[in-house]
Amino acid sequence: MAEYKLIGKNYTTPDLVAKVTGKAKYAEDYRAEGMLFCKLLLSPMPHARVRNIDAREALAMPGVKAILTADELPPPPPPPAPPPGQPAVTQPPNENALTNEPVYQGEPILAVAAVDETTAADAIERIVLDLEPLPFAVDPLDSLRPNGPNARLEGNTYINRELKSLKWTEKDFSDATDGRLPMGEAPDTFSIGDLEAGFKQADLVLDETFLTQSTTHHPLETRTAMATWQNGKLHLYCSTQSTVQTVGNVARWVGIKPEDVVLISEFTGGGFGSKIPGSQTMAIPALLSKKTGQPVMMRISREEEHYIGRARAGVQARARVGFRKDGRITAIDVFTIQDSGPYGAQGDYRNVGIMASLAFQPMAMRWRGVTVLTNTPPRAPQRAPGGQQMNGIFDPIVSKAARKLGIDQVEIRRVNAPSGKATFGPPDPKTGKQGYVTSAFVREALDKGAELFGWEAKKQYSGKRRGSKARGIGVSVSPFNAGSTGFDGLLIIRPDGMLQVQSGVGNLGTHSVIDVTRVAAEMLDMPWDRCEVQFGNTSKHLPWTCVSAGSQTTHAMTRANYAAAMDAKKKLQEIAAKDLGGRAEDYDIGNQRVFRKGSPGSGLTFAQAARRAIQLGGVYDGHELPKDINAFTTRSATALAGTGLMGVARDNYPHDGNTLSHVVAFAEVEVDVETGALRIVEYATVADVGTVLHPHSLSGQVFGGSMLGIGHAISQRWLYDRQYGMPLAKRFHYNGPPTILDAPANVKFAALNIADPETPVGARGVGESPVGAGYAAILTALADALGDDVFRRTPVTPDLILASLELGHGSHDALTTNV
Amino acid sequence: MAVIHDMMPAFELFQPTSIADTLTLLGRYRGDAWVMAGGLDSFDWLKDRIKRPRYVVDIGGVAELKGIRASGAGLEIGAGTTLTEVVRHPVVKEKFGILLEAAEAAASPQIRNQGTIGGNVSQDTRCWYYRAGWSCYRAGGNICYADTPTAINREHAIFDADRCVAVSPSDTAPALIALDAKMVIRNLEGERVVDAENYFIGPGIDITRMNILQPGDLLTAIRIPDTWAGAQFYFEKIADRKVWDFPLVNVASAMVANQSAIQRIRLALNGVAAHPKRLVEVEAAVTGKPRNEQTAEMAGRLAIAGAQPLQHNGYKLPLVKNLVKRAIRGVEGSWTS
Amino acid sequence: MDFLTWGRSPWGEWILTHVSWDLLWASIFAGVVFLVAHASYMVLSAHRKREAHEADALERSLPGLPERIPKHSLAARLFHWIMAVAMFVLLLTAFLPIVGIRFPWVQWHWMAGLLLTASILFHIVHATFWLDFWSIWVGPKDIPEFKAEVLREFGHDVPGPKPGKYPLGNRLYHTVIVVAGLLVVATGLVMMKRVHTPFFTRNPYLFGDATWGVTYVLHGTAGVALVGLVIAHVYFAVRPEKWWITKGMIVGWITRRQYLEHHEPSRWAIARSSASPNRPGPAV
Amino acid sequence: MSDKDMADANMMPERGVSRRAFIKGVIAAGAAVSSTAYLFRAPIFGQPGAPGAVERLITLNVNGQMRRVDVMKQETLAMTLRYKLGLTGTKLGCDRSECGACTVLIDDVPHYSCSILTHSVRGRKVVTIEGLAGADGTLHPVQQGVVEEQGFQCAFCMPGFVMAAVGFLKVNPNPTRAELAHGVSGNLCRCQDYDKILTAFMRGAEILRRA
Repeated sequence: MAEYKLIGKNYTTPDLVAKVTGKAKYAEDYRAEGMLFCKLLLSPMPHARVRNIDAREALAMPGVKAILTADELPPPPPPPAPPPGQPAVTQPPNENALTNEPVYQGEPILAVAAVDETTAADAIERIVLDLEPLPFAVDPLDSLRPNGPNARLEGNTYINRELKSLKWTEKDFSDATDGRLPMGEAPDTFSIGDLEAGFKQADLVLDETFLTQSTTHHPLETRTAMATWQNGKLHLYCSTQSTVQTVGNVARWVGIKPEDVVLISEFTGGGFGSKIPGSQTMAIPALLSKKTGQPVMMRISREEEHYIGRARAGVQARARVGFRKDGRITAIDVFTIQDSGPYGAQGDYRNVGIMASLAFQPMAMRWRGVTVLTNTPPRAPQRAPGGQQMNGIFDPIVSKAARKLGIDQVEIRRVNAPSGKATFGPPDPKTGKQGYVTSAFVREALDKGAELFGWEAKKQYSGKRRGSKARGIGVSVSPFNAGSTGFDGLLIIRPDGMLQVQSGVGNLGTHSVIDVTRVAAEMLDMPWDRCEVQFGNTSKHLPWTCVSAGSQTTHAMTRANYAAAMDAKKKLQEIAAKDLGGRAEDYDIGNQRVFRKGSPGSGLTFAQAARRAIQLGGVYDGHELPKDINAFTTRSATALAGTGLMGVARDNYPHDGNTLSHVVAFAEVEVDVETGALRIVEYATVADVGTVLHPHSLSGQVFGGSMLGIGHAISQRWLYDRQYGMPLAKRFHYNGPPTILDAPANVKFAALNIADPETPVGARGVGESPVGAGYAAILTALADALGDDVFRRTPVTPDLILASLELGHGSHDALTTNV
Repeated sequence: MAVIHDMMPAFELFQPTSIADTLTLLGRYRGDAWVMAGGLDSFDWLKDRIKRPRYVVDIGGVAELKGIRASGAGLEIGAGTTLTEVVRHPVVKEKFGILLEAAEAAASPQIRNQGTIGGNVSQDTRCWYYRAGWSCYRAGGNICYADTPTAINREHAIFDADRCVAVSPSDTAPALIALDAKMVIRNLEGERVVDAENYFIGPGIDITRMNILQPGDLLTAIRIPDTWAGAQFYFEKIADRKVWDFPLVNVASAMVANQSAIQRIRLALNGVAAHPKRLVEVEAAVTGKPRNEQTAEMAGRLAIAGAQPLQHNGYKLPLVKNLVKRAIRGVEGSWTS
Repeated sequence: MDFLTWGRSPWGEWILTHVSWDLLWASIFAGVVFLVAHASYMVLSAHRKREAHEADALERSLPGLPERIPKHSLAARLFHWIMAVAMFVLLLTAFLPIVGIRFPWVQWHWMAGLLLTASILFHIVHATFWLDFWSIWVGPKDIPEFKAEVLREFGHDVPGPKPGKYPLGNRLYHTVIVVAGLLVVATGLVMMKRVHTPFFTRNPYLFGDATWGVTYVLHGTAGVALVGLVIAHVYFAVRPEKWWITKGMIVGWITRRQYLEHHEPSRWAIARSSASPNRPGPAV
Repeated sequence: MSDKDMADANMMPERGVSRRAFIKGVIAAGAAVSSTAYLFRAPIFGQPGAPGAVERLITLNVNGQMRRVDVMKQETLAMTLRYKLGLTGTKLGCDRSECGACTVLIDDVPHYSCSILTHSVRGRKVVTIEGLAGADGTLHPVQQGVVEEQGFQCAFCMPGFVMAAVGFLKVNPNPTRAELAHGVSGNLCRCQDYDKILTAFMRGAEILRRA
């Protein structure tokens, strides 16, 4: 592959020193003269109607400035466009910043602004709420039972995007025996090939039920926001994943034009899918600030973050899988129930089917699903939405089959691995043809991983015990969406010769906000110290950019920056041709000069070219813009016009297939069968993510994503009291994200670094795939150590292991969620 | 009155620098005073605005309560000594290793740097219904939300439950009981010394408190006699995560044994009842018995006699059984790699 | 003084939790005040019973009366004393912790409660089929006696009916105790569902918060009422001029003399050894 | 100031510097422009003269500077640092000693600043992330290690993590990777890039030993 100077090289991101010295400003670090603080009044009930609010006593308190209720909000906007793989489901009533019909305990009902937080909190306590309790459900199966409660007055599920009430029959439930998931009416389904024929060819058929828990995203920075108004424009200091893509949402939530929003988010303390488009609640400080005429800071507490901070949709699944003697999967029939929270349906359950069809390339497959509303916090995509659940459901089955068929765990995955332009997902209704990926090198990844992990050597530990300590090894193949297309790149070669790249990517910790701009520098052969990246503030004139989510950024924005760089290069060549004669093609660029091919010393410096571009005007300095770029980019480019040679273009590059990345993970675990204590001895991953842009951040993304999955496997909980519909695990201490000591001690990583053929530079995204890989590598290793069927749900905590080994059953019945 | 769990309400703060001043304050405000040492338990209550003391007496600045000193035949640990200081103390390491292990197993480094041993033994239960501010028995109500057909009680009690099924979360308490430690309590009337095991009380005796401290009382020191110095110790804590989490169950034992038999032993558990539980019957049963698998097996079975599991904590029976076995016969086998 | 205590449901709604234990002190106070008042009164007023000559006359008119008049069957006495024991255990286990004497009381409390329930059930059956069921009740028929008693209490030596088997006070007391007892037993039984017992899985969600609140209040009210009632009962039981009644409850019989002095043979007929034509008539 | 504020102000004990002047000073210093409101809160249950009673106007030693500040009785150090002294490098992740983002050094020992009263650090040496680098901007070795290894992702946990590491290395300057992990185990990272965090700190420890 091409020899790069910047791409694939480690470097220090320009924002790192600010971070490590504490100078970096996150939303809660901004201050403004006369800043007020607001606090939220959260619903104490899982579902209720507000009869009356008496805030007189609160408003009479010294220092209390204003209260904001749902009635003062603009009408609820439609939910934001979800990332690829997430079918957009829109239906009223949509979530809004505040509500008069809370549909989960902890939903904000009103907000109070006061001179300080203590006063605001005291004021909240003085408010008298009159609530009418309404029926509620916190467990999907409860809601599906005959006469079961509905989470919403309008119904409990979506059928053709309509909110409807769906109940299963007693028979549906009684048919399901020994802990198997009942399978009643499922409104959603897709099929690939002839299922029956598939199962006919099978030598072994497994029928397993598995529960994956919902989990709060809990980024370390809560969704705090500070708002102030200056000459009619809202200046919002917030915590969001996507700088540019958040503007439109904020405008809708606050009820103003996007042009009137200045969004500042230079640093974001993580998101994992919970802050893709910002948060409805950002409207609260914005509107309170408008109402009081003073800046308003809304500091969101950790407990509030549990409520309004989004969560992954738990999926209960039952899968029948047919295997041939050689391990080839002939058929998959999977049934999924998704806990969707109280608002829109998530795509997770559907992704379970789609990703299974890719990871295991079944000859035939059927996916069925029902998404059930519950009175629990709203769901949102969380790293690998549905992909992670898929791995948890299927990898243990595949490993179990391997044991039954006497095949090696890695081998059975190699046999079924997607390769090249592997097909997957539901066939197109019109053509009947399935989609396919741009490229997949899973076998190569498995081979490299097996070698890195020392699989052959470790096989001797498989299922072995020494004293009370059982060892097991496991492996997982995890695919997920890894890129979109069609966004804009924008850069300026300044008269001082510097390259200024405008990045609309959010700075949420993936480093992609900077990493993707290195492509522009690379293509223009600019030394990195001559480059400057503008980001994190829409008043800096940023281009139309993808949401920083769904692993889209690396793919989408390397393409966009590549396009902008190519546009700049073309303009450099044209300017050179204009001034020095000849045709543009006769010129080349390098070493910050545009020169006649063959004589690098000739031509113009970039600085000179930039000055010429300003003189020439028109397309060269941004006074004339391409027609196909987004209006947002047009606004930004227009504002920057005349400051230098402008490279601006939309990514129109073709790509044949869907862009997905694959990560394979290997794990070795040690379980003390007397105590259920678990230790992850070793963990190794190999990433098939195309060209490596930035090794440090790639390895970090893969391991961090893996840990998110590992947390789901061993510790992260979602607990509800069913009597009152109240969450019990609201804070870190109770919901238990893994600590540094729960992480594997010995970690290995490698990337295939095989360029994706369908995109310039060949880089794909990576954020999602590692999650399912980490999750299932641990689960398969646990099953290898303890035996199959020891657990049918996650997290696999000591109580689950002990109850299963010593009492012959789990701590909780097989189907109850939220325990 | 709407509920909010953020920002501490105002209180009057006292930071006395002597035990005498502290006792004066506690005597003056009795039930209205909230004693705060490291504050790590207190701040949860105060920030959640569930407990609303008028007067907070912060004893963090009382030098007399800090430090570890030799006392007669043994050690006296000031109640205000941080867990880190306990962990780093040479004599603790040399003679009472089990206390070092227990203290180091607690919470996180920063919490051990601030949390005191007095606070660790005297802290309140972490039953999430109670800590969420639900008005249960322990909070003065007339219901236990943790023992209902639908309750989530994986963490709760299997022994000595009386209406309330909460458990004591302390890691150091069972170690102190195993070491036959004495708790030194002072109030304006004077000083009294009680055995560690009698310091803790169950809901049957007082459903709103976990130890015998009455308003006006102050735990000033913990005395560890040399009785068990250098004995064979065993401590193990089982928790979900390796940091922060309280024990699902922990076990602590001090044993003197020779080749032929166990001569004397003290054994205590925590995480199984509202108070750390000393296993007197087991101690009696194994004394004089050889230290082998059979004795361990018998001890394990005896340890869970009379246990009453709830819906979701049945696993604590095998866990207790196995931990007690290990306390007797140790852990078998391990992997080198 | 608050009569009720309130709590918050997990949803923040106000819910009734119990009666205020201040009522306990009120009840004890009431009981003590009553006995002091009554005692001091009794010091002044002589106790009224039939004059010796009247009793002699009556005795002559009713030949053949046994020396010992059987009053309480063994069963009846057993019941009474078992109930008494149960009642004491219940009151002590209930109220000692409240006054600060702490011990694990719950198990003893519900066990004693079951004993009380059993004994009451036995009593109801026994009284219905083997005893003169109505002899203990008060009704319109007692109004003359009531008048007479009241007048006598105020020092008028009026003629008028004497009590039947049970003195009026006795019967009034019984009525009150029946109400309080049944209330406390009924509520107590359902409250057992809220604590851990061998009989069924604990389920505090059997009723809604409001229903439970009322249950607790009734149980508490009846409970504190019983404190006062028991004080009064014990007081009378030990009063010298009433001792013969207490003795009757121990040995089961009273003397012929006591029968004639304190009771109205017409209202409490006793079988006589030799049948006599002339039926017992009113005293003259 | 409102009348109430005046009243409160007058309730305040005057110690050396006049309270009003002091407040002006703070505001001028820009340390607390955001939240002067914090300053004007009175104690609700005054108990003058009681043993151990505390004054609101105190002096703190933060990053080597003596800072005078008006502190509520129930105020935590994290709040004082962030909202009174303008030191926003210290982060609030959970405010319940469950994540470590607010870790600072008090007399060289790592503490959760969200869980200690500001009044408890009077006369003690407080160092925050802002106090690590030299006046000339040279990074502390641990910070240098982070930069060289491109440690951390969103970095919201970073200030706390770095302070915990600095504190731990003062006690154990030459730790194994496992010991170091144990030393900084009181800090949570939700990006969970723990492996690279340890690599960065091991590098920092190495630089520290060389320095």
